[in-house]
Amino acid sequence: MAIDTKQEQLLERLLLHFEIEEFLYREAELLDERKYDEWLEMIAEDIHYYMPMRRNVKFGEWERENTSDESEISWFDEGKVTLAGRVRQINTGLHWAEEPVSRVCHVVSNVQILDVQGDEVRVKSRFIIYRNRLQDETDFFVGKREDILRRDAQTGWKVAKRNITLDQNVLLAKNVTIFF
Amino acid sequence: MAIDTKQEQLLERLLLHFEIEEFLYREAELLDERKYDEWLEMIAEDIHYYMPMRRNVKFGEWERENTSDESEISWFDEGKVTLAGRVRQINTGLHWAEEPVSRVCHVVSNVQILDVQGDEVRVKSRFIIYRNRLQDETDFFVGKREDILRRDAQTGWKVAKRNITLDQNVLLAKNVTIFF
Amino acid sequence: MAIDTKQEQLLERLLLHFEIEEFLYREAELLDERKYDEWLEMIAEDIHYYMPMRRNVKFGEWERENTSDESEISWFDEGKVTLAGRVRQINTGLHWAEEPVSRVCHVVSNVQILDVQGDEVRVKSRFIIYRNRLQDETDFFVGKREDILRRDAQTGWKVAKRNITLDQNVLLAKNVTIFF
Amino acid sequence: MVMFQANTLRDMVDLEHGTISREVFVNEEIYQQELEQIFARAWLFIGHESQVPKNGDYVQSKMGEEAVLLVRDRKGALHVFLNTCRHRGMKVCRYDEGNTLLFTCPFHGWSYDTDGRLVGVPEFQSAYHGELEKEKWGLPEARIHNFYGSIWATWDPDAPSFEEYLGDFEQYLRPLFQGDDGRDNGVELIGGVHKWYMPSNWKFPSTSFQSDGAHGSITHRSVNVAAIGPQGDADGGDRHPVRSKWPRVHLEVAMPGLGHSGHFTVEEAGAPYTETWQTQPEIEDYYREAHEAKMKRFAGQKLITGGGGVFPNMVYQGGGVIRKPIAVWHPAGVYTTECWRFYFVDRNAPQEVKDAMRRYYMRYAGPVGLTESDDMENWNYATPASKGTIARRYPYNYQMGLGHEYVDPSIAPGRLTPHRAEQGQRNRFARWLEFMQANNWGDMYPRSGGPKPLGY
Amino acid sequence: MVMFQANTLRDMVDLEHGTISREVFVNEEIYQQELEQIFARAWLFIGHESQVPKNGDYVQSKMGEEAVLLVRDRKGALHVFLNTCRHRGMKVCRYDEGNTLLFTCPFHGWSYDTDGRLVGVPEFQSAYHGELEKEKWGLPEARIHNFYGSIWATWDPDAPSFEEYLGDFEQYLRPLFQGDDGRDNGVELIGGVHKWYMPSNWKFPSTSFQSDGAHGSITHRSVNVAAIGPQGDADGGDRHPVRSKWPRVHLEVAMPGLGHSGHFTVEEAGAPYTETWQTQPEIEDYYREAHEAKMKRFAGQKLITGGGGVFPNMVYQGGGVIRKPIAVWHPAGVYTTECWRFYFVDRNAPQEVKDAMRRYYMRYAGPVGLTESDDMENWNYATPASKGTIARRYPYNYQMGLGHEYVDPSIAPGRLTPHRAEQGQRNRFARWLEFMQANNWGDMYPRSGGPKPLGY
Amino acid sequence: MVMFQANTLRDMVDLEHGTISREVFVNEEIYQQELEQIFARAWLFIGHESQVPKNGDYVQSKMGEEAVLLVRDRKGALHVFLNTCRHRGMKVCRYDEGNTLLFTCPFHGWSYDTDGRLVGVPEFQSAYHGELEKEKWGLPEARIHNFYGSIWATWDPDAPSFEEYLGDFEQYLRPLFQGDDGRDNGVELIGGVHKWYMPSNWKFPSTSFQSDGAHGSITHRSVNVAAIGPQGDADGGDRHPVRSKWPRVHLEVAMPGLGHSGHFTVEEAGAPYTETWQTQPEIEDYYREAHEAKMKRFAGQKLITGGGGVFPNMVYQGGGVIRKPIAVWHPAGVYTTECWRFYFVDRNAPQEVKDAMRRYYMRYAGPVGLTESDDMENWNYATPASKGTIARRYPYNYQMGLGHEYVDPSIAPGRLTPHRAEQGQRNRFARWLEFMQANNWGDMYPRSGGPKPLGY
Ligand code: FES
Ligand code: FES
Ligand code: FES
Ligand SMILES: [Fe+3]
Ligand SMILES: [Fe+3]
Ligand SMILES: [Fe+3]
Repeated sequence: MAIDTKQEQLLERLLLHFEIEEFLYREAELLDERKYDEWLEMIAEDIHYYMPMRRNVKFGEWERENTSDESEISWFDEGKVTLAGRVRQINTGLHWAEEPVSRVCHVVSNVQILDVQGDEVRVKSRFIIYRNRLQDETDFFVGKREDILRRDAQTGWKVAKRNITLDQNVLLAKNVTIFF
Repeated sequence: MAIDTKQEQLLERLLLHFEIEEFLYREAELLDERKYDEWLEMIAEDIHYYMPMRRNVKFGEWERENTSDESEISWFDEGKVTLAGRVRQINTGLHWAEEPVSRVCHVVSNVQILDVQGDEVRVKSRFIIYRNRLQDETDFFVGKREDILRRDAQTGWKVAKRNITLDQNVLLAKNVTIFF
Repeated sequence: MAIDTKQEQLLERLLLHFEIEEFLYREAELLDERKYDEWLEMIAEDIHYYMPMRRNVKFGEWERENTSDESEISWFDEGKVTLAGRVRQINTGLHWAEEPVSRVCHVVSNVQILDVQGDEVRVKSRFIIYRNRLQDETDFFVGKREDILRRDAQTGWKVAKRNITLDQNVLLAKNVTIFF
Repeated sequence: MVMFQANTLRDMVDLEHGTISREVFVNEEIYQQELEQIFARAWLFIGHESQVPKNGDYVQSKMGEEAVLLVRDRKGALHVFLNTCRHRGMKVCRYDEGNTLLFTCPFHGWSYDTDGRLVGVPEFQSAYHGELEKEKWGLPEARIHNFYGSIWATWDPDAPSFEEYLGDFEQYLRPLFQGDDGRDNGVELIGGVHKWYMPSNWKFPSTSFQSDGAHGSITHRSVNVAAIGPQGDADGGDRHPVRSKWPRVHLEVAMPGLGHSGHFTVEEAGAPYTETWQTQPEIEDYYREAHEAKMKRFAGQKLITGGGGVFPNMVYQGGGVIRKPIAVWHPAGVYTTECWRFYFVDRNAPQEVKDAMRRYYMRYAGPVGLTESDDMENWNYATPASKGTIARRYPYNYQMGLGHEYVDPSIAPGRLTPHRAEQGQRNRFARWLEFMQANNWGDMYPRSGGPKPLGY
Repeated sequence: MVMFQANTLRDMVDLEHGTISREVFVNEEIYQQELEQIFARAWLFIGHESQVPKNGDYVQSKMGEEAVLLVRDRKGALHVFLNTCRHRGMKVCRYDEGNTLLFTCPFHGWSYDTDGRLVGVPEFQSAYHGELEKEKWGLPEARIHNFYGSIWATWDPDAPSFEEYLGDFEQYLRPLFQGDDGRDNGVELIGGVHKWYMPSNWKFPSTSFQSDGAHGSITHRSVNVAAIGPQGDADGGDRHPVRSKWPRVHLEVAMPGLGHSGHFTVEEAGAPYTETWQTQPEIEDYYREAHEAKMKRFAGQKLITGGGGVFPNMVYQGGGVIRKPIAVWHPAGVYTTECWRFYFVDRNAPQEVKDAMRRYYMRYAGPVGLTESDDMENWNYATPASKGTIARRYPYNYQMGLGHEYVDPSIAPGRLTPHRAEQGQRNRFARWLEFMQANNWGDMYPRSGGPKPLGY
Repeated sequence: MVMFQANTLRDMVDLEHGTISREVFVNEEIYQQELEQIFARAWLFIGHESQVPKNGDYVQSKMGEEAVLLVRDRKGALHVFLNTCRHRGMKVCRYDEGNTLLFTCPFHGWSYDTDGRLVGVPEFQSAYHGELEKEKWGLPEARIHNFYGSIWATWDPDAPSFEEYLGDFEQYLRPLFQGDDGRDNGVELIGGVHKWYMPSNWKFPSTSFQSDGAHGSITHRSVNVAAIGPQGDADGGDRHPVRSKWPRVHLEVAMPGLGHSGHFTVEEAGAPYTETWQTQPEIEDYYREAHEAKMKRFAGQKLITGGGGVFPNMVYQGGGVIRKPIAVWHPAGVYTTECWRFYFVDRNAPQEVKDAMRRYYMRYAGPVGLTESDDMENWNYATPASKGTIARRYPYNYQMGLGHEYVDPSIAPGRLTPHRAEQGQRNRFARWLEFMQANNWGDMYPRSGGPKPLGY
């Protein structure tokens, strides 16, 4: 097989891309299978987990479109301690908003590698998360994630930063008790 | 190109993964294009095609969550004979639930290889199936599939087992006349 | 790594597939990020951009199912001049149907290479496009695209033809001010 | 609530001429009146005792639009409770089934024993000062009746007994709960109840199922190519089991004044077994033996086989010897039905027989079944068709067999017509009219004790 | 149905002062009354004979909320039928278009000939005993009128003729169906009807389209940069074809007592051709020739050009010589309009002309068109704006040009105002008020024969 | 509108026996009556002046179901306008916030100054002939009141002043807008208002929030494992800040005749600081100093701390010294609430304190907060539970603490009960009953000047 340099680079990118897709799909699988503790192991200790609110703004004034993680209220703006707290809460079996637990499906798509810096890879993806619970309560959460994934020689990939863009203004769900 | 052993393994997995994605995408295409007879050729003679109902159960009591294929009623629990019967039924042009035929879109995502055993590969994927028919009747079916795909030297891949997890309790559609 | 001829072919197809996925994902990204001018650079000058309406027809009479691009009215049936016009229109900041601009998410899936002819590749994909605007206006557009992508040595890939199959009969949106 | 006047309703449901206004299927006020007049007063099917075998077992069910719990209490007694906390209404149980000692509300923690008593109130002393009369604030409980293992309930203390409610239709319904050999209370529910929403008024399936023989050859025209019956291709691919050749009378049956009806065959016991499971000898053997035991049991008697409906919304099939499924068409808004489908097998049958039946049920019935998926399509679209301004000027035609009814107790109880007719549908609507008009059970047969109304 | 009292409606629609209550756009009872009083009685646009050229051809259309079929029967006659089976209502035809010998219902198989007669009833002898009066159970049929190839229908046997219904507006409507050279019945429908749902009350587009000249420069402010007109960039990118410089009068026209209105220009025939398709000489040639033929045909006569609306919900454009599209705004619930858009071309035009027009239509019109996508936005959001508790205390302002109307038959028929005014909108609402109040056509012009009402 | 008779409503809301019909939470006519009788007349919370610091700044808000704009005009004055064009209703502003000179309607271009005046009408001379009375067609404007920086508005010109409306509850509400050191008007809004839809009648959260102490230990049973409070694990993971040990009285407070209520503590100023931010010394230091300044400021006075609700739909928390969030439960259909949550901090606090509070708010509150996500679940499902035919026969129980109310101005204003009780909920419903019955403010306290009604 005659692989030229350009194709070699392509192949290298492709292998990285595949590794990352595998990682993101496994993450989705753990969440949907409610293996929250295993999921937490995929999360770096210093994660910044962030989902802004979205505003309707004038064309071009995009800097005001998302709430700021420096000075404003968002939907999520937290670290691993809180994520771990959320997991413990569900695991009590008494977190009524998730008891009985929802049927959740994380569909991850459009995985793009934006940038590689040493051990860190900036990855963009799109998600459609379907939540169905009790008899017929149903929500769609649709949007994008921009992650920084960090490769750790010992323990594999970790999510070091997650910036979630939910494509909604008024939240079209009564609450959010799932992970993105 | 300096590919080390780990990357070699990765590449091998990737090639298999690509083959399987191609297979699943082609399957989706045949279904959406209503080439049901060609689709049947992708199905092994001994297929177990199974979609349980889902129950709301107490946290941790997951063994009761899905109806059993050994003793309970499910949505689908059948073999190739019935699948072929369903195809013949649509092809009559008199199966009113599908006449005029629905516009169906199978979106397949999160393709994961869980396991390889000889010629058989256990594959997980997620689906969003959109059904639109007549003027404006619209359904979303969202969930996961766990397949066993079997490689046949002569005839290529076949679906040998399909376990479909539809993320609904009360079925949110008046009927199911599509394939998953 | 012992790669046999069959696998070599597979790898070659895979690399092409990856290139095309990257292209389609980048396109989705530019659209969702409202970088319409950059998006136009991905479009060939001679593009045929086409989305038929869909009819409910008798089983088997598929030739009447989609409106013809030769003699009938469709949803889209245009070239680059009109696409560029649409971009200019949004960019005025006065195109009320898109002012304030919608939150759009292009989920692209099931990317299949159907055919390679010289520099042109025929590619099928599926899309779920989520549009959310103002407080809570929400639309799902679901369907398939069959593209011809053309490789240009200088400027990279371009969309030379796009045939969009939206899986709806009566359009389930008050208007369409997004790109597919 | 604005009540529809009796004469308005009688104009809409003109059973003398066999026409019924489309309005009754789409009018929101009529629907609200149905919830009050019918579903809050009639006997409704709840489930089967095999669903709650152990003390503390419970399973969700519905009465009209509302969620109820079928519970076997600590002492083994069965109850049907409204699944709602008396404090602020939250469901006290949100699991589909399970076993429990208490139902504890997730809102403020009131807890109820399995017999419905309010037994725990947080801060009963400190905040309620011990004054809350707990005995008055238990779970609302319905009257129940156990009919050969099947559980029925009504909210109305004034309703007649279930036996009176059923009347002579008992002879048509009882076989449903018999084992394959004809012994009473011989069945169990296969785990897993099909539940789905259909965009159709509940009366489309409820007034016609098993009283609309005419739809079969058209609605289900496509299914024979799939040969889903137990005999496979053997009988032209019929979706039903092979029919016996033993002499039998096919009848459309309706119970005037009660609203129940169905399609039945009546024959002398003694028919030879009809080959059915050609390709599965072990199943065949089981059914042959069961059949023979049954013929012996009923020797010299008449045998009734078939399917029907118990007013207002429970229907069942029983064609051939083998099928015993139930559907309940719960109202869920004027344009929506929440459909539940229960499947029974002889509780003593060997597992492979249960499995064979189970597979056949899944091929045939419910929203995924090859047969019934087409019923959903027709019932669905009949509903918007009833809504149009002009369409509502054209009443539906219920004239099939009108004027050809007869009564002959020597053949079978009830009013009869030869196969086929729409008298069962007319009869269900005759009863609907009575329920919609009567102020209370004192005005209605059988409670009123007056002469049986005519029915249609 | 609760009827709104005449005085309540008159208070809401105060045409003397030019204000109209927001309530009329959002009130559910008013909407139901519209379906009965307007859509079940008025003449409605159905389609065009070019859609059903062959015997047995049919195509779906709508009247109000209801599906109808436009059918050419076996003998070539046109019919409009309600698409509903008389038995249980199922649609007898579920394809958008096609050719057939019979319409057979998928529920129980009743079948209807293309002339609407019920011709097949399964088990007619065995189950209906030959007694069903088939001749009484055909498909409900509407009265139709063929106006230069366009098909119109009404459900009301008492309605005046279509000619009377149209009155003098005939002069404004007739050009729509003329070929490019001005010959009558000269157009054909381009295949493919745009259909979409808009979350807006049907009256927003129906009362204003082509009688709301004021919205153009604001609503469509962004479209000129796209230069979608046939002349491309040539005329500042105007979305419309280049306007003729020939002397002409611009008028807002309304037909008192009829409800039709529009925006028209009137000129003496004889204008030179205006360059339009600068970049497409072969198209230009065709239109130049057609123009000259037309000028010859109408030499010495007045020419009327423009767009308007036929009460209640059919509107059309005709600006310049070239555009001939129709929109029908079907009510689909108080907050939703089902929008249909039909596009016409001269049936004798060469294919490249048809193609050029077709592309221009797609650039301009419908939900995907660069111009009209913005109309949807404004109509959409005007609807919830009409709903608020406080908002409903602030009626809308329809005062543009109020008191400046005049009548001058030497210029053009109807009441006129100079360009621009909202008299067309006021006039459509004046007619709306009559329809909503009249008990039957005997109470309404033109049937009543009384003096024409004033109109606004 | 059909008005519910006073006695019907009084039967439904039986405060003497402490029961309230489920009907009030699900009845569509009652809901429509609420929009007219309550939301069009009461004082409603709009926002905070820190949201619009500069001239020309605006931000969206809501009053009842309707969108309003809070605007600071060119001269610096604040206004609240209905966001609807007087011409055809389109929203004149579709951005969530911004700064502008004019609001120009995207439909026909009418434009309004920031003080609401209609200043631009396209073609005013050419089409309106200069006759449109622009001064009568400005944006509808509400009366506003600035309460220590918070903005309130009412549509009713006849309503009492906000001070009268608040009455003695002023003492309970005022601390909400104080800085951490107790100075008035000391807070600012953190940017970003949580907005979400909850499928629940607006009265579930509005009548109970901060007057339903009993739900906490059950509804929020799971949250302590997450230890979201500022003290982290230190206090058993309590979701609230560490409680002071200083002697204080816990009270359920209700204002008879006004409808406001809450849960408060009253204590003598002078408590030592309670360690709270154990792991963040710089935050701890700030709060310790602020606390000391506050104790100095109020030396010798009573301190009121806690949370409550201002009738009809504004609620707030103020437990501990640190939390100052507001929720407004906007009605959005009988079954839906549009929930808005505002979060405040001392405007002079250092950024790290603002950040720490901001993070705590996000952990605790809103639909994503670990605490409040569970409230949504219970409020959600209480709503369908109120709908059932049978369920509606079982009124809700509001008896906690009934008959144990007392008045003692030496402790605190209003009617009091010891912690816990449902008197606050009863009191909000007592006020609801008055609003629903009164023809106008002349019939209602405080405007009527009569004796204060009893309240419950
Ligand atoms: S709602 Fe059940 S305890 Fe309050
Ligand atoms: S509904 Fe058409 S035949 Fe019965
Ligand atoms: S609606 Fe605002 S200007 Fe017409
Ligand atoms: Fe059937
Ligand atoms: Fe327009
Ligand atoms: Fe709470």
